[in-house]
Amino acid sequence: MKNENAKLITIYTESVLESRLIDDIEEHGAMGYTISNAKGKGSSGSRAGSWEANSNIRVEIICDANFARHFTQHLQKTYYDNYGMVTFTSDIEVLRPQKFCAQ
Amino acid sequence: MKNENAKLITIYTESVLESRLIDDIEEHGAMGYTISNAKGKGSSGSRAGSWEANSNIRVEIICDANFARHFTQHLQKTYYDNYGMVTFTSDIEVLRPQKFCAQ
Amino acid sequence: MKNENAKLITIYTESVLESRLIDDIEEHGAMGYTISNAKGKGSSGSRAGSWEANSNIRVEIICDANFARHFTQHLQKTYYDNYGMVTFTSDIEVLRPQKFCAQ
Amino acid sequence: MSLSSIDPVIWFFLFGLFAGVMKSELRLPSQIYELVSMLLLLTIGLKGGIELARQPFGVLLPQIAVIVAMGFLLPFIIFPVLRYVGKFNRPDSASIAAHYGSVSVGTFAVAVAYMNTRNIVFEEHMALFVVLLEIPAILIGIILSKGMSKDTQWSKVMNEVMLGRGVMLLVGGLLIGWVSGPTGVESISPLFFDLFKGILALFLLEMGLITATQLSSLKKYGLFLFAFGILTPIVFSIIGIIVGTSLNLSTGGTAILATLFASASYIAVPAAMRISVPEANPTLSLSASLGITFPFNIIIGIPIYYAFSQYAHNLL
Amino acid sequence: MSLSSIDPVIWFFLFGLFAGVMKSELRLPSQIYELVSMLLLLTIGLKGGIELARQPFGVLLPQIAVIVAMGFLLPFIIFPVLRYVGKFNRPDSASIAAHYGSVSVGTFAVAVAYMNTRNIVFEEHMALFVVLLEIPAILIGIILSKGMSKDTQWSKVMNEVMLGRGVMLLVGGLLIGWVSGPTGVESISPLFFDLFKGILALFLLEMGLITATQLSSLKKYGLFLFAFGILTPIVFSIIGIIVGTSLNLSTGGTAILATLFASASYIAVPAAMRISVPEANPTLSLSASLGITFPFNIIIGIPIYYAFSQYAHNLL
Amino acid sequence: MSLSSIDPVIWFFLFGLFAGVMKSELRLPSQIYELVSMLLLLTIGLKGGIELARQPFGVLLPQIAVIVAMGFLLPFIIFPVLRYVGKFNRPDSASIAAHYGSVSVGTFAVAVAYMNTRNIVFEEHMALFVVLLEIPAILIGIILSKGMSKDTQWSKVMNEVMLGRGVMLLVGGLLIGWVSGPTGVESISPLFFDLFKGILALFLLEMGLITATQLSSLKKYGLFLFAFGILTPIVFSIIGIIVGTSLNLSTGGTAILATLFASASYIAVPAAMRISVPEANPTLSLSASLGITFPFNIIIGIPIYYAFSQYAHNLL
Ligand SMILES: Nc1ncnc2c1ncn2[C@@H]1O[C@H](COP(=O)(O)O)[C@@H](O)[C@H]1O
Ligand SMILES: Nc1ncnc2c1ncn2[C@@H]1O[C@H](COP(=O)(O)O)[C@@H](O)[C@H]1O
Ligand SMILES: Nc1ncnc2c1ncn2[C@@H]1O[C@H](COP(=O)(O)O)[C@@H](O)[C@H]1O
Ligand code: NA
Ligand code: NA
Ligand code: NA
Repeated sequence: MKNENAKLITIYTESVLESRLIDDIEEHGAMGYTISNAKGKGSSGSRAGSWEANSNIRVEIICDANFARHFTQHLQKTYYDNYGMVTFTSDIEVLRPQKFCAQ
Repeated sequence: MKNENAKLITIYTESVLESRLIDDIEEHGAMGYTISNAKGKGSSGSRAGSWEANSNIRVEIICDANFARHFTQHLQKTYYDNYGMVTFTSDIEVLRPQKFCAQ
Repeated sequence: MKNENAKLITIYTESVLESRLIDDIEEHGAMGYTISNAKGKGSSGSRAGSWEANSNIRVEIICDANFARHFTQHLQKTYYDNYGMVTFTSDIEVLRPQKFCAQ
Repeated sequence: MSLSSIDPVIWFFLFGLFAGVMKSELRLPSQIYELVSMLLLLTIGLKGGIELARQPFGVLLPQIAVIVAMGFLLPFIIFPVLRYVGKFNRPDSASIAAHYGSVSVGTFAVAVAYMNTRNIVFEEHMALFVVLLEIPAILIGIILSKGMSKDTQWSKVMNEVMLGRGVMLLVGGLLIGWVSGPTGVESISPLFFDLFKGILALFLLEMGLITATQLSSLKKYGLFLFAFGILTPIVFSIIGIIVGTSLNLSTGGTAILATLFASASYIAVPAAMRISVPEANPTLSLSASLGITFPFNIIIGIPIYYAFSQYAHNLL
Repeated sequence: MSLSSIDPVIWFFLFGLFAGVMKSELRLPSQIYELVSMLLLLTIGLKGGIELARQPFGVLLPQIAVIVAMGFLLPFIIFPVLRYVGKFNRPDSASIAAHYGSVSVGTFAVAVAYMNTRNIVFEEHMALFVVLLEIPAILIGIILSKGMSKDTQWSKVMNEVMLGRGVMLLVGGLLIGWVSGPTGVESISPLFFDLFKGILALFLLEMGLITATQLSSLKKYGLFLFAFGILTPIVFSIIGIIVGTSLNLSTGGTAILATLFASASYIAVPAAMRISVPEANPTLSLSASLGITFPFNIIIGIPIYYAFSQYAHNLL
Repeated sequence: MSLSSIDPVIWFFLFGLFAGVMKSELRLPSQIYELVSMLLLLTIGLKGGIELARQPFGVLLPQIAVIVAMGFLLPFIIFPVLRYVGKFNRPDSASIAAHYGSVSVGTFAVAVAYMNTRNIVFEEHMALFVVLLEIPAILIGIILSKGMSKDTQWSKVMNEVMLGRGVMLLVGGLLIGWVSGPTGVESISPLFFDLFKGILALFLLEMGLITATQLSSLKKYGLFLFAFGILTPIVFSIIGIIVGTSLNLSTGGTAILATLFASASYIAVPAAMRISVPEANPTLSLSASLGITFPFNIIIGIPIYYAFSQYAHNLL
């Protein structure tokens, strides 16, 4: 039995983008976000997290399918060329899906 | 090809609830949990993680569908009114699903 | 509407394995990984993260279904007997799936 | 009061406040903030303990009894004000009353620094009073919010309060200072005593940053909370002056007791209320205690309370 | 130069470098690194501020004007070299020019330690120059990368630069030192002044580890970057000697100014470029400034610049 | 032994132990714990290095040879006891033997503090022995668990052991102390030497908290492990007394060597065993070394070993 009624966007990117992403998220009308620290490696090289210029964040946004589509496209257009960034979307089930519909 | 044989519950909530949630998880018979630090923003405002009263945790529990249903209901009943908390469930595939069935 | 075109492997395990896992990931040809700190409890006991020998990491790898199958089997064979380790796979949707196919 | 007579640690607070208001990305890493507050608590405890080692415990018993009684009494004075003048609901009124009935360790540290800079003597065992005043208000807060309901698991509440980081470190430092005595702690004094003011500076830098984040939520709650956050410390300080002089404390000691009464908790009590009175809105009490009362006390309050104390001692 | 005449803090750097090259798991926890750099910045600011408190500000105005002008000028000298000799694209050339036009606080701290160990006097208000030199090169870097396009939101850029952690702490320390004066900061000196060299040792240990991670990416960019990373500081140091002696700075002060000109930023500028010139490859500028210029300056450069300065002062 | 004669750092340990047993939420943030242990390791290394700078290396060679030989020998003494009396399987026996054959830096630091408080002289180059004793037992542990199998990638094992944080910091500090000499390190002594006891206090606070978490798992393994965790240090300390007096060490130095032999590793060896002997149960060895032997040594052991050493030196 599968019940998916919301989307989870996960973003791995450079810490230096944190405050910009928060502005983006709020401008696009998401109801919330969660951020944690990470390190990693990808096509733009290794980011070992030993100092600020070199650490990653992981941003998670619960939203509806519509927001997910628009926001990931916005990210791709704005940041993919010049920043280390990976984004993916997954299906999740929340208790009160309407809470997470963008305004 | 899709193979889902287990559920993952993810909880974003206030750090102050950590030890209570651990008690709850164990009382409900889950086989384990994983906790990490986070910061975020939601309907109850911004929690920037700068100090204890103001930081979030992210709790993850691998379990079966049954446990997931009961436990998220328990969380909603017990904490949603008075605490910042968001919970969602996703479908995952584990190697030995029986390891994660609640006792 | 469901679109899954990639897999996400999530590994919870002992911090002491970090550099070994990174070697494994690179040898198996994954295009990247993301690591964050965690604490938790499982069948091999509680790991409260208070010091190094006692903390967990959470490793995430975006990959294709093929890599996911082989790599989780490799993990099971190599580490499950002697280390605290839990692995699961979930379906995700990425923008450029070909970026994450193992070499 | 010339600019250079202001303690540099206060400038660190104002610097943090400014940086926060300007939305600078400055911040003290969270684990460093934890370390810094641990060191402050341990140092304060150790100082109190050393002093206890110097004098017979029996002599202090009457003082202890009075202080604990005051800790239970203070929240009752403001609860009705919050409930009927401020029109807050029951849990919010109870929670704010608990915050103001309890004490702030940071404010205490600034008061101690103030006295030290000016070579004003005071009873070093005041640190003991910090511990004694920390807890009673929490219990009263819970009672006020629920009534003496049978539901409250008092042993669990007491457990959580006593085993909280703040109380543990204060009491632990106190006991270690007590058994080791002045010569025993000499070897650890470079870390705990010599660095004290520098550590306090870092702490206040972060407090300034945190205070800045409270200012915006403050606007929402408006004038009553603002007035409450300034009048309560003044009234409580006067009670402190009366109690201090009655207990024959020195001028400095009386001023510090007044500061303790005037101060409002922002660490131990918020955590306890969040768990035991979850219906109370934590933003309300924190923005008052951190956003108004803390800066008021450390910048304006302490010199005033010291002036009060001098006045009272001259009267006698 | 015997081994024991090398400052122990330099050994900490070499130790970190060795550990990093050997792929040891040694590292300074990230929040500790943040604390350590905060303390260095605050200390340098405080020292500069105390000195400002000692002398009339008016006297310094001409020096300030010259230093700021140099901060705007230096990037223009190397930009064409990068663009036409190094064959880097426009954003990369602009970004590297900004790094080398600005200054490195770590290098400054090592220079100060060098002078202190040898009891060489220098103008303590040099810390003010660190702040003054930090910012202009960033603005020039942005202009060079885009031209004076109307797109650039200058107020936003200035905001980000001024409110960045590095500038905030330097300026904050400076102001606190200024208003508090030499006697005011005495109480916080055990943390900020007595521990300075030890804190610097920890900082350099981590810098060594970070430098090691840059070495591999350096290989990719080859000989030009290597030569650039050594010749630029030498040329800039000579400019610094000329400016310093013209401003009548002491031998020590001139050497420190030369070191500042010779140093390349690796904290404030990378962050600013990442946001304002995102097309520039951050690995390029960081591996040059951290992998070559930083170690060159602290190990070989500073003694040379001091010799230059002595030579210039003997000429006069 | 009166209460006030106990070193305050021991009280910090007992305080942490109590807080842990009471399930207080007290804890040292993990990065602070890392910093604190880094500082201890560097300080111990530096002290040893300074001493090496003071005397010709050749004089120490015989001592070094004996100490290294003992490091290889000690695990062999207890392995059969664990295997045939304790009835542990092969990997567990080998792993525990490695823990007890190696040394604990924390225990060493407490022994040094014990001697300093009592003004007992000892050979400062003992820190060198810490490094020398750290590694051999690990190699023996691996051999005992697998036999001299060709599978073991010795170069990889040696690499991991030598490049581990603990060994790196000790050796790095040693070399820096050596090349810099007593006057060279003066500028960094406020951080590394003056704060030593305070930093040790914080370290022991956390060790107490960690020890508490080991106590519950200890119950599972019962009486044999308990007896083993107390008898091994006593037996090993006697061997240490014999070796120390044979090497003509001072009374203090002999007592410290005995303490080193008596101590069991809980940092370097657990990490190495986890990687190289993964079949061994880490809870078993850690609960013995941390839950029994560490507290036994720092509270009861060190005074006993010093008494042993005095007795032995009086005999001669
Ligand atoms: N295949 C992957 N799996 C998991 N995380 C990845 C992967 N590729 C990249 N990342 C994360 O995304 C960040 C930016 O990736 P990139 O843009 O490829 O440099 C990296 O630093 C990693 O943390
Ligand atoms: N839409 C969202 N996406 C991701 N995380 C969220 C979202 N809404 C809330 N959260 C997280 O859940 C915590 C509590 O949310 P709330 O109960 O809405 O205040 C917040 O502090 C965030 O960390
Ligand atoms: N049911 C579970 N849900 C979430 N995380 C788990 C679960 N079981 C184990 N873990 C995590 O995986 C780590 C190793 O688990 P184990 O191998 O069962 O000891 C634990 O320390 C937890 O962080
Ligand atoms: Na109060
Ligand atoms: Na420069
Ligand atoms: Na041993």
